[in-house]
Parts: sequence; C-alpha cells; structure tokens
Amino acid sequence: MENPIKNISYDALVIGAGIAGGEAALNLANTGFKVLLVDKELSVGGKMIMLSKVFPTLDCSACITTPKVSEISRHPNITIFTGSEVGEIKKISDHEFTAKVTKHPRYVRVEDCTACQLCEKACPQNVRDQYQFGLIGRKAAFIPFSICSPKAAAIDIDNCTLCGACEKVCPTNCIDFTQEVEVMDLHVKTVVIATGFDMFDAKKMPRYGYGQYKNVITALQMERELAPTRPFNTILRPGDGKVPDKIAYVLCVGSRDASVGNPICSQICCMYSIKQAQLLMGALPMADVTIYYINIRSFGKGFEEFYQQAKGMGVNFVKGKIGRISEKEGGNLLLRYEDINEGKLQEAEHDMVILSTGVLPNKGIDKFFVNETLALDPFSFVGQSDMLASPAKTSIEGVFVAGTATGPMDIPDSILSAGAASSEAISYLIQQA
Amino acid sequence: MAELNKKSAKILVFSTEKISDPAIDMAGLLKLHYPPTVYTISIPCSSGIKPSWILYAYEKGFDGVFIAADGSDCVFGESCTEKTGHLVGKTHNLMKENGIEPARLRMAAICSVCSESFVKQMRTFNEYLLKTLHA
Amino acid sequence: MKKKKIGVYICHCGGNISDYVDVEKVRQSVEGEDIVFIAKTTMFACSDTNQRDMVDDIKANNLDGVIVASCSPKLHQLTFRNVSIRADLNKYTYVHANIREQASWAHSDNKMGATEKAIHLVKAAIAKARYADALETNKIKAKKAVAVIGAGVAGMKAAISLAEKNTEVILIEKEPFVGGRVAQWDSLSTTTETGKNMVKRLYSELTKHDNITILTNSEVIENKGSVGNISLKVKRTPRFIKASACHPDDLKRAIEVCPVEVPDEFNFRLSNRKAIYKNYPSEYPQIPVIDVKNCTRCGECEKVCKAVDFTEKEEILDVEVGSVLMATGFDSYTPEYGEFGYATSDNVITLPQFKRMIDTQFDKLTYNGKQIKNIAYIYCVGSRQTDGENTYCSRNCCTSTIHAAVTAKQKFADINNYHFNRGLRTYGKQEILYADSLRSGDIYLQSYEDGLPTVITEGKKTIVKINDILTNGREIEVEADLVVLVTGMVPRADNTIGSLFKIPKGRDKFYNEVHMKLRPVETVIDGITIAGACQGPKNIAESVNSALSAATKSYSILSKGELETDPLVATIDPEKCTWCGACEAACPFDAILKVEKDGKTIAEINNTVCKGCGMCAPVCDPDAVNLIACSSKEIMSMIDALV
Amino acid sequence: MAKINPAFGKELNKYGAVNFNACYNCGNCTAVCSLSTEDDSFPREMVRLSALGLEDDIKASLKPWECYYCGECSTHCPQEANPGELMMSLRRYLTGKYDWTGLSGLLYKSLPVSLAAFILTFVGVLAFVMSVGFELEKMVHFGHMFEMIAIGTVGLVILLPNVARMWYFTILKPKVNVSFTKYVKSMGELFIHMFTQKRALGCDDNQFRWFEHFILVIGYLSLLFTTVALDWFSSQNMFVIILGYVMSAIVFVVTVDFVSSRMKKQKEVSKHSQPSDIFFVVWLFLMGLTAFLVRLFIDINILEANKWLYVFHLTVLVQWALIIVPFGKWTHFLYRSFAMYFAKLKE
Repeated sequence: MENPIKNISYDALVIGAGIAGGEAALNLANTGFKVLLVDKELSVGGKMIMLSKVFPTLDCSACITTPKVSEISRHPNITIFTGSEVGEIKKISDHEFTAKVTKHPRYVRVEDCTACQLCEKACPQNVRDQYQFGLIGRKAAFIPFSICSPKAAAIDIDNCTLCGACEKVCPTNCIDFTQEVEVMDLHVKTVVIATGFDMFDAKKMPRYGYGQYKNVITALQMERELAPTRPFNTILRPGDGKVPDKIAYVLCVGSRDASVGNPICSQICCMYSIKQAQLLMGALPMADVTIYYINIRSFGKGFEEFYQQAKGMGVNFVKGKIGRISEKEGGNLLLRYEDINEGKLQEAEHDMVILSTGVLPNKGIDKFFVNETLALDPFSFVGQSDMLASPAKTSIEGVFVAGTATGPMDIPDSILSAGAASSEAISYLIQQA
Repeated sequence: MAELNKKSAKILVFSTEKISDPAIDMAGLLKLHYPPTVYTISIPCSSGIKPSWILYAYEKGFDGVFIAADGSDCVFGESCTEKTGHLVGKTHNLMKENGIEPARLRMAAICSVCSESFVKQMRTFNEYLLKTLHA
Repeated sequence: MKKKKIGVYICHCGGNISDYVDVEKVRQSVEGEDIVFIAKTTMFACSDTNQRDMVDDIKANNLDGVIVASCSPKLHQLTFRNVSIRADLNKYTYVHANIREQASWAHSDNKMGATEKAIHLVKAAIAKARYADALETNKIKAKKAVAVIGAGVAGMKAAISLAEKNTEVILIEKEPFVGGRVAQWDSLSTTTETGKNMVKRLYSELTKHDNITILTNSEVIENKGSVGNISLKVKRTPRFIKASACHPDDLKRAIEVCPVEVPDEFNFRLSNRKAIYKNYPSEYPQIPVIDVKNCTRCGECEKVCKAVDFTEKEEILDVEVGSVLMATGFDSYTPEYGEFGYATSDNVITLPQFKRMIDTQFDKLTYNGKQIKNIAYIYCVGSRQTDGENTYCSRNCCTSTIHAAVTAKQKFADINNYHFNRGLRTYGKQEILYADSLRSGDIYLQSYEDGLPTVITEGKKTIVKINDILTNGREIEVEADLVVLVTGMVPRADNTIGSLFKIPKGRDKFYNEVHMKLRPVETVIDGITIAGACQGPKNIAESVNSALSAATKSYSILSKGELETDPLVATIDPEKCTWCGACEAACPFDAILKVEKDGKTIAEINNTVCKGCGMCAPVCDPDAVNLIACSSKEIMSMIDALV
Repeated sequence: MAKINPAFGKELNKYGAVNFNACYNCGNCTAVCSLSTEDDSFPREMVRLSALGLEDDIKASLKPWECYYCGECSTHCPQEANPGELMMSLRRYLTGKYDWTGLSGLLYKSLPVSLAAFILTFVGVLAFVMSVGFELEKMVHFGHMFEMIAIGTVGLVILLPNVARMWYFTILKPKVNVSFTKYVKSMGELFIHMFTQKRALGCDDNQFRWFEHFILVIGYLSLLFTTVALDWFSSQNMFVIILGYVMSAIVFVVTVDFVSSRMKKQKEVSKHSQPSDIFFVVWLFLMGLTAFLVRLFIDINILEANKWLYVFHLTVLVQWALIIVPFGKWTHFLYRSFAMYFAKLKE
C-alpha cells in the first residue's frame, strides 16, 4: 500500500517498479524482508504493463504483469511510493545506506479515490497522453491508464489551470490541492537498482521522418495500438485514420548504429517487431507486413521457431537497412533500401511505417550515490563488477542491479536477472544479520 | 447445438493435471484446431478414472471417451501405465456387456508437449465416431 | 443443506477470449443456474481492480464460492485462490474454468463452437463448485536442505547462494571434478579472467561454507518423496586415491607410469589421457582419480604412489532434502558422419575442439602437424536445422565463435578467419565483439537459408564453398587449413537424471519451465527447480542469473521450514468398505492403512502421505474410495453439464 | 568462382582506405546515396568486393568513378566504415592500376616518394635555369615550349595508353559486347561529363560544390588554353591578356575554398584527405596565383627584377605537368569522363 510514513528503515530499497524491480521486491518480501519500492511513474508495472502481447508465447502482457502488480501492491512487506524519485544515496556504514526519496504530490488522496473517472470527465484541459505514447489525448485530471496500480486519479499540475472543476465533481472529496512535495530520509541496508531502459528518440534520425511524417510511428506506439486496452480499438494510421494495408517495420533504428552513438544491439527489437507483425497479420488479415532487417536475432528459447512461424504466416522479411523515408502525397511513404539478397537499390511504398527503436540506458542513476562511485559500462548502463560470476553485483558493496539497467534484455532475462539480484540481496541481508 | 453435432462428435477427454493438460493447453496456444465438441475433465492421474464415469458419459450422450494417459511420464510412479491399461480393459468389458462398441473408448499417452499428437488423435477419433455413429 | 451462492466471472482476456468467444452470451447462459448469484464479465479477471471487485462482491453478498473462466489454471488458479482467501473464503471453494487455451484459442476457427464449448465448460465448473467444500491444507515439515545436481558454474553458484542463505546444500557432480564446461576454457568472452580461474574462485568459495557437501563422482540413483521431504540415494564411485596420503610428485609419477590410454573427453578426443588422471593441474578437487571403467588394475600406479587404494568401495549415500535444483548443463552437438566433412575430412573439427586447441597451443597453431593459417568457421551446425530436429537457435555460438576467432588471431601469427554464417546473432553488447572482429579483418560470408555452405575435400586440400548473400549470391570459395564446425548446444544425451525426476521437456527437448515469464525456474514437479543450460542454451552470465533465481526459489519454498500441501486426498466410505486390500495394493505411496473401526476392518487414508493420485479409486469394487474434488458425484455432475 | 584475398585490404589502406572492413553489409550507404539506382547500386558492392579482395571485379568496375563523394554514406554509416572514403581510395587504386608505368601507385602509396619527385623536378628546373643563365626571355620561351611538349607527350605516352588500359579492364576483359556505332553515338557523354560533371548535380549535398567545381574546370581549361595556345605571357593582345587574368584569378580564388576545406577537415569529404588531394588543390592554387603574378609583374615591368617568381612559377608548372597531371589526382578529370562514356557503352 501507498504509505506516507517518514524517517523509517527498510531492509531493501528497490529503485524502479517495472517487471525486474517488482520481481526483485517480491522475492525479497517473500523471504521476510521489508522492501521499499520506488518508481517515478504514477503506476507500478514499468514498460511491460503497457505492452500488447509478449513473444514468443503471445501471452497477453497485462495477464502476466497485472497479477504480479497486484501481488506487489498487496504484499505486507512491500511499501510502494509511486510518483516518487530517489535522490542522494549515501553509504553511512558498512551495512547501511541513507536515501532521500522525494514524493511528488498526486493531488489526489489515493486511499479515498474510487477511480470513478468523474474528475476526468469534468476536467477541461486536454493534453497528449504520455501513457499512450502521444497517440491520443487525456485530461489534466486523469487516471494514468486502465490497468494502472494504484488505480487512482492524479492531477497533472503542470497542465492544470486550478479551475476546480474536478474538486466539485469528486464524490469522495479525494482531490487535495494542498498536497506538497514530501522529502523523506530513509535508512536501508541494501539497494537494488532496477531503473530499466529508455527508448531511442527516433527524431534523432531525421532521414526517417519521425515527428514529421504522420504515418511514421514507433514500435512502442504500435504496441499501444495492439494492446487489449488500446486507444482506437483497431489499427489505424495516425495521418488520416485509415486502416493500413501495407505496413513496414524498420529495424535497428538507433541500435547497432555508431553514427547515432549506440553501437550495440538492442536484443529485443527483432523479436518485438516479429511479434507485432504476427499480431498485425491476425488483426488485419489482408495487410502486407514487411520487416526490413540487417540480421534477425531470434536467439532465445522458442524465438527461432517464432521467427519461422512469422515467415510461414506470410510476413515478408527483407534484408537491407532502410536508408531514407520520404512522404508521398496522400501520406504514403517511400522507403529506400538496398535489397542485400539482390545487391540492388530498391524503393518500396508503404502506407504505414513502424520504427523499431532501440534500447538506451536510463541515465543518471550513478549521480545519486554521493560518497561511493557507481561504475557504469562504456555505454552508460550500470556496470557489473563481476559480470560472469555475479552479474547482479555493482561496484558498490550492498548495491545490486536487476534487469535492463545493465543493458538490453528481454522479459525472461530481466526476470532471471531480477531473481539473481534479489538472491544476492537476500544473501547479503542474511549474512549481515 | 444439433447442427454442430452433425459436424463433430462429442468426445469426453479425461486428462491429467500435470502431464496431458499442458499439452492440451499448448495445442490451444499454438492454435492447433480440433473439434470444439471435445471436452476435457482434468484429474490428477489417468489411473484414477473409474469405469463407471466412462459408462455414465456414454449414457448421457457422449459419442466417445478419450483417455489422455500419463504414460511413463506419470508423476505418481511407473505403475500408472499398467493400471490405466487395466482399467481400460475392465471398461471395455463393461462396454461390451452394455452393448457399447468398445472402439468408442480410446486411450493414448499424451505427454506434456504432445500437442500435435493430441490434436491428431482428436481429429481421427472424431472422424471415426462420425463415420460409425452419425453415418 | 443451504443452497450455495456463487459468483461467476468471465474474462475477456483483453480480446484473447472475447475475440472468439461471445463472453456476454456465456454470461447469460449461466446466470440462470440455481447457485449462481452473480455473473459478470471482466476485461482482465487477473487485474488488481477486478480482484478487488471480486473481494467486495464476495463480502457484500456472502458468496460461498467463486468461479473464474479465463486462461489455463496453470497460470492463475493460484491468483484467484488468493482472492478467495482475502475475501475470507476457503481457497478450495474456488473453481477455475479454462476457456482460453481450451476454447477461444483452440477453436479460434469456429467462434460459435468456441462459445458453446465455453458455456459448457463454465457449467461444468458450476457443477463442480456445487460440491467444492472448504478444506484445510495439510502442513508438513520441510527439510531446509537442497540437492544441487551438477557442479558447473550454474550449480556452483546456486550452491554458494543457498549456503549464504543458511540452507544446507548437497552438491552432486557426476564427473570426478567440478567446473563443468567452463573449466574447459581458458579465454572467456567479456572478461580477462580465464574459465579455469573462475572455477577456482567459485570452488574456494564453496569450500568456505560448512553447510555445503560436495559429492563428486556421484550420481543420484533413486528419488522418493515430494517437495519438502525428498529422499535421494546417491551412488558415489570412489576415486581410489586417498586424499590424506597423497604426495603430488608421487601422483604425477603414478600418472606417468599408467599404461592405459583412452581418448580424452575433456579435450574433446583431440588427445588421450591415462586411466589415472587429472584434466589440468589446478583442477578441483585437487586429487586425481582412477577411471575404473578403463583401469586394467595392472598395479603400476600403486607401486609408485602410496595414495592409490584399490580397496575403496562404492558407496550409496542417503540424502534427505526439501528441494532439488537441477543444473545438469548441456551437450555439444556431435555432427553426423560426413556433415560438412565431419569425420570424412582430416581438417574438420568442432568449435569446442578448436577452443581447446587455441587454449592448449602456443606460438604456432597446428593441427595434425600442419600449421594453420586459414580457418573457416561454419555456423549453425546442429542448430536452426530445417531438416534435422534442432530447429532452435543455440544462442551463444555466434559470440563464442567470434571470441575464439579473435583470440586465435591475437595469439597466433598470420591467421585469417572466414566466418560462413547464417546471419550473425551477437545480441546486446556482444555486438561490439563482432564489430571488433570485422575491423581486425575477419571475413564474414552469409549463406541463403536453402543453400548452406559445402565442404569439399580435394586430396589434402579442404575447400569451403558458399553462395554469398552479401556478394550478390556469388559463389565464393576458401581453401581452409582448418574447418571449424560451430556446433550448437543440445540437451544431454544421457537423460537418466531427468527421467528419474520426471522433468518435462519442451519442444527443443531441453527441460521445460512452467512459464517462461511467471515461473521461469520452476518445473511442474513441485520443489524441483532448473538452472543454467539444461533449460536451453545460455551463456555464462545468463546461466548464473538463472542459477541464482532458482536458488532463491528453492530457498523460498523451504525457508519457513514448513509447507502446505493440498488436502486433495483420497477418502474411504467406511459404510461401503469391506477391506479387500485392493486399494492398499494399488497405492504407490503406502498411504493406505488397514484399521479396525467400530468392529469392522476397513481401509484408512494417511493424509500426510497420500498424494491424491486416485489410483486406489477405480480398483475398489464396492466403490468406497473417492478423491476429494474428483469424486464420482463431482465428475458425474460435470459430465451432466458438459453434455 | 571467386577466391578471397584478405591481403588486399592492407594494400587498399595504403591508398587511404579507412576502416572499410568494419562494414556489416546493411546496405545503408547504398540506400542513402542519391546517385545509386536499381541498376547501378553502390557503394556497398564496392565495399564488399574490397573486403573480399576481388581485384578483378574492382578493376572491371566503373562504379568508383560514378561516385562524386558527397559524404552522406559515411555520415550515416552505422559501422563508421567510411564507404565514401573507400570509393575515393578505389579511385586512387584504379588510377594506379590504369597507369602502365606504375608510378601513380607508387606516388599515391608513399609520401616520401612523392616529396622526392617534387624535389627532383625542382632540382631539374634549377639546373635548367642555371643552364640558361637565369635569362628571363629564354626561361619564358623554353617554359612555353615545355608546356606544349609536356602536354603532347604526357597525353600520348601516359594518358592515352592509360585510358586504353581502363577500356581494356572495364570493357574488353569482362567481354562487354559493344557495337562500333554505339562507340560513336555515345561519344557525347564523354564531353558532356568532361566539361560539366553534370552527374555530380545529383549529389545530395549543396549544388554550390558542383558550381565551384564547374567554374574551376572551366577556369583551368581556359587558362591552359590561354597560356599554351594563346601564349599569354608573351601576348600583346588585350583580350588575351585580360582573359588570362580572369581565368588565373578564377583558378586561385576558387581553389582557396578547396584548400581551406581540406585543411579544416570538417566536411565528410575532407576528413580523410590524402597528400595527393592536398597537392592537387595547392598546386592548382599556386598555378593560378603564380601565373597571375607573373603576368602582372610583366605588365608593371618588375619581372626582370623578380626573376625568382618566374622560376617559382616554372617549378610549379613542371611539377604539375610531370607529376600531378600524369600520375596524380588530375587524371580523375579524364577517368571520370571516360567512365561515364564506358558506362553508357555498357548499358
């Protein structure tokens, strides 16, 4: 439960409540340790809760995430702070850290809110919905998304005009504009970093026209269009709301690309693109889906079979990186590439293009540690001090790392990595006891 | 319902929680289709099926009964295969006594990954039942 | 009896169900059933909101039980049992209906059929719920000890991790030495540490913990019991060398004088070893071993070394644990005779052999006495097969090969590397290794899916030919001094241990987890976890991650020292029972006792021993035996509902 | 059937290729190149042939000449494999291969040899001016004579056979069937490209670069014509004198921009400039400037007092005519035009 207690001690601080942070917190809590789970977003669940289905089993992502999320939020040993940020972390003795946690006001008393959505209806302010990756709008008084946890409204104060409309309609009077930023000094024995990853900003590659051509979207946006809780209830191209029938996936946008500063492979884009292609083939049986790739990296358990299955379903795979995209009249897009199998330059017209953007580190975590140095790897992911034998250990004793904070990985790997981080943290706590 | 019955026979499957259930679930996951009139009742072990249940199923209108046996994978021990075989034999005798064609009871070992084999079994069993019972 | 009031929740599963099954129709068809008090549909039954709604519904309406019709019970039965618990209901009053895997997905080609089936399945669940009574779980004491099988890096890490969590560990290794595959390598990717050093480091950590027992040269031969109380019998083959009397020089001489030579498996048969041997000097445990299978008992070694002791006897140890962690690793694929020239051409070897070669040679790289300059690597041998049975990608071989090629180039002069691949899969940060190898001049040639490279032997020459995608399909050939077949990881050929524990296998024949994301290290057998490459190809860091996860899982099962078991056991109707002994004979767990009750000899079930398999039920002629939750009345009423 | 030659990369590096074997064959370079077409796709194919060391294929290819090096391919190369610079290096390599004397290759690959050649020619000039006793009139007279003879000799002995070799490598050896009439009909291509470089207009970068280059070519050819055919230094014709001034001024003013960008190395094109590129633009600049000054000094009558200027001009001229024109970068002017011509023949 959300808990506004200050100055308190916990066994473990888990930073980031995505699937890795959540798993690590659960493992720690299940073995009897008190865990503080902090996330800067308004809901736990990280990126995974936003996804449609997951490869290679095509389980619905929400079906896997939501029970974990509810287990986390109900666990007696776990305290969650959403909308909160970790500040300075200081090692004060061998087995003790202090951490400053800033809790931003939600302007809604979570415990009283029933998520009735009346405030949402009453609010006159429209803004782009960051939880739908800008595909649609939301209000300034809003419930982050339908399966968020805690399921409660929040006021986006930056966009709020303080008109008071929401306050008037709220049946439980849970809207409270007097809430202030709370800063807490907490004592913890161990820290698990599970800050996840960032997506490459496709605007940094102007030759693909993202942000300029309306029918060029990112895979994360497509993920929302495909999700069960999707905004349009069908697949639409944003330019004119037409149902697309010639869809292209551009792989390696911002990964394996030293010219944009990210030479490593993002490990998941091939698979999520293949997954989306399969889902699109299901949702739009008449549509052509083409995936433009350099190498297909279907390396995990069941991945290669999944790739072959997509081929069998009729997804086109074209070996060749897209060089440029230009927009035609009417919003269709012209993709220029070299078909490597033929050794020839080709142009192909598609009515919708999805950029499979890569994975970047979520920067800044190292700055929090004031009297110790959290080493980073050459790509600014959290460094692993003993990468092969103890992948969850960092350069600071008692600080462990889980999931994609150490580099790109898929969901099963993130969960295993979270298992490893919590295992190390549990051992650390038991050994200190 | 009547219309559906023309197309497919009603088959009751006794399947086991740990071994054949995963295979049947996986058949669904892989969208391997089989007749929708195949119903599964899940039990711990195939050697725990009472012949009376099978006879009851025929009495109530099932065209066929299929035992998705654990085979040698049974978590409760190797005697499962033999015991399941024994109870099938016993049931066959009872079926003969009651004038039910023994071929309407089939058994095959379905291991936890035998999705394709399960689906194949269902399709052929269905065809057989349609041919003999609904011809 | 008072009429039950139950709630039925039908899940859309965000379209997974509702796209094919008319959930509203299902709801309408069941809401009229006599015991159904509430029937609702929900977008995600498993979501927090719906769970909360269910709790509210149960409490507000004093429901006696609930049914959720959603996905497979393997995924969420536990979730909803917990909902019941939170609503102060007994968890066994909960009944699950699987209308996803067994209706919407299986019959996505027939929406009407899928809907009809879903209705019947929910009705059957209602029939079952009618009889689903509150039951108390049995509590059993759990032994806080874990058997870790396999002492490769995964097993060693898991053992250390468990020991750190104050759990007793029995680490069982079939081979005479620990370290598994990693002990075979010097150079490891992404670190400057050698494989041997890594093993040494882990071994010294193992020996620091008094709660770890290391059993090498040992195999589990019997497995009894179940989670919490598993009894294993371990056969320990003696080393025939006394640790105490062992002087290193004598032992060295003993090895020298041994007249037996057998192919050295540690070196992938590139060389021979003696019948008394140690694979490399710093190997652990530090005592050599006598390979009894090949030893001729000539006694030569005994003459030079006092430590040799042929009187040592095979031991059978009894091990009592609460959980078993499998870390039995993988085999390297053995190419078929003639596959890419394997065994038919003198210059063709496998990747593991090549790795041993570069680790054991210095200055000049030679094979069969010939200096090696041009090396051709053929990728995906035994992986991604279109004809063979290994359809999966072996994940680690691309990186491993490039690492070996780069190492060879750095270590030996004038090496040219030619990589005949099928699309490089150096995922993640491993991409850097690929880029480095390209920059150092390694040449990559890629074949079409249906046009694999060919190896041709012309006299002493070995030529590799390919139609290279990257050069417009041109036929390109390389005369190679050595052809390295990049063999993938395959499941252990010897699956004795897997069958002993009845661990299910996946499509790729590796051990299968319950659910890749929800329960990635657990098997369907309670208390048995899996770690490392026995579950599928993994690199070292990935194996260690899974080992630590499995250790946490095994630990959390046992940490409370007590386990709850299903009360779903057999019951005897004393009225009907006439004690014939048939049930006793059928029970594989000795759970049936012969007792005198009210002057009548009848059977009685020992609840803590009964596993609820039901084998006793069909053999009872008077039909006195029933399984709780699977009794005749329940099954028959389900049959009624299904028709 | 092709055999790989891994040593070729090292050879190509000597011609200035940088890091091209980092290429992982994504085809991005071909896709961003605005000159690349379905039937004529590059530069990836050339990068690949270079990585494999398939020399015969490289020699038979005209593609290196079809690139005008806008640098887009290198800017966007995900592996930083510099495909643009590889194309440039291939042009140097091919120049070396076309040249029957083998000197081009030698000069490209070795800066010391180039410097030695420059010093040697300087010594030759000194010897000559000493032999005529620093007499200005004789120096100018023989200078002019030298120009005419050098053009003829270099053209006939070096350049013509080299173009013939280029034809052999690209047309004859790969057995391309071309009818005689096609040879005649396509002749137009040769001259259009020689004088206009119109293909470079298709490049993605600004058209100013093309314009600059165009003006420079016109200026250079006109200057050549003015000095050689119209004997500018000795002419009294006002038109000729002014023409010479204008043309030489164009040459040295325009080259200033070329030289400075080579020095700054900001643009993709100039990041990896080789000595031969720098010699070419610097000498062109010096040619224009010294010619301009020589005529200026003649007109204001101070050349006699500053004979060193003419000696300097002559040195530049001789080095230009004997090193840069036959064996240096000047030849791209010729090969590019012929490549366009041959490409037309191959169509």
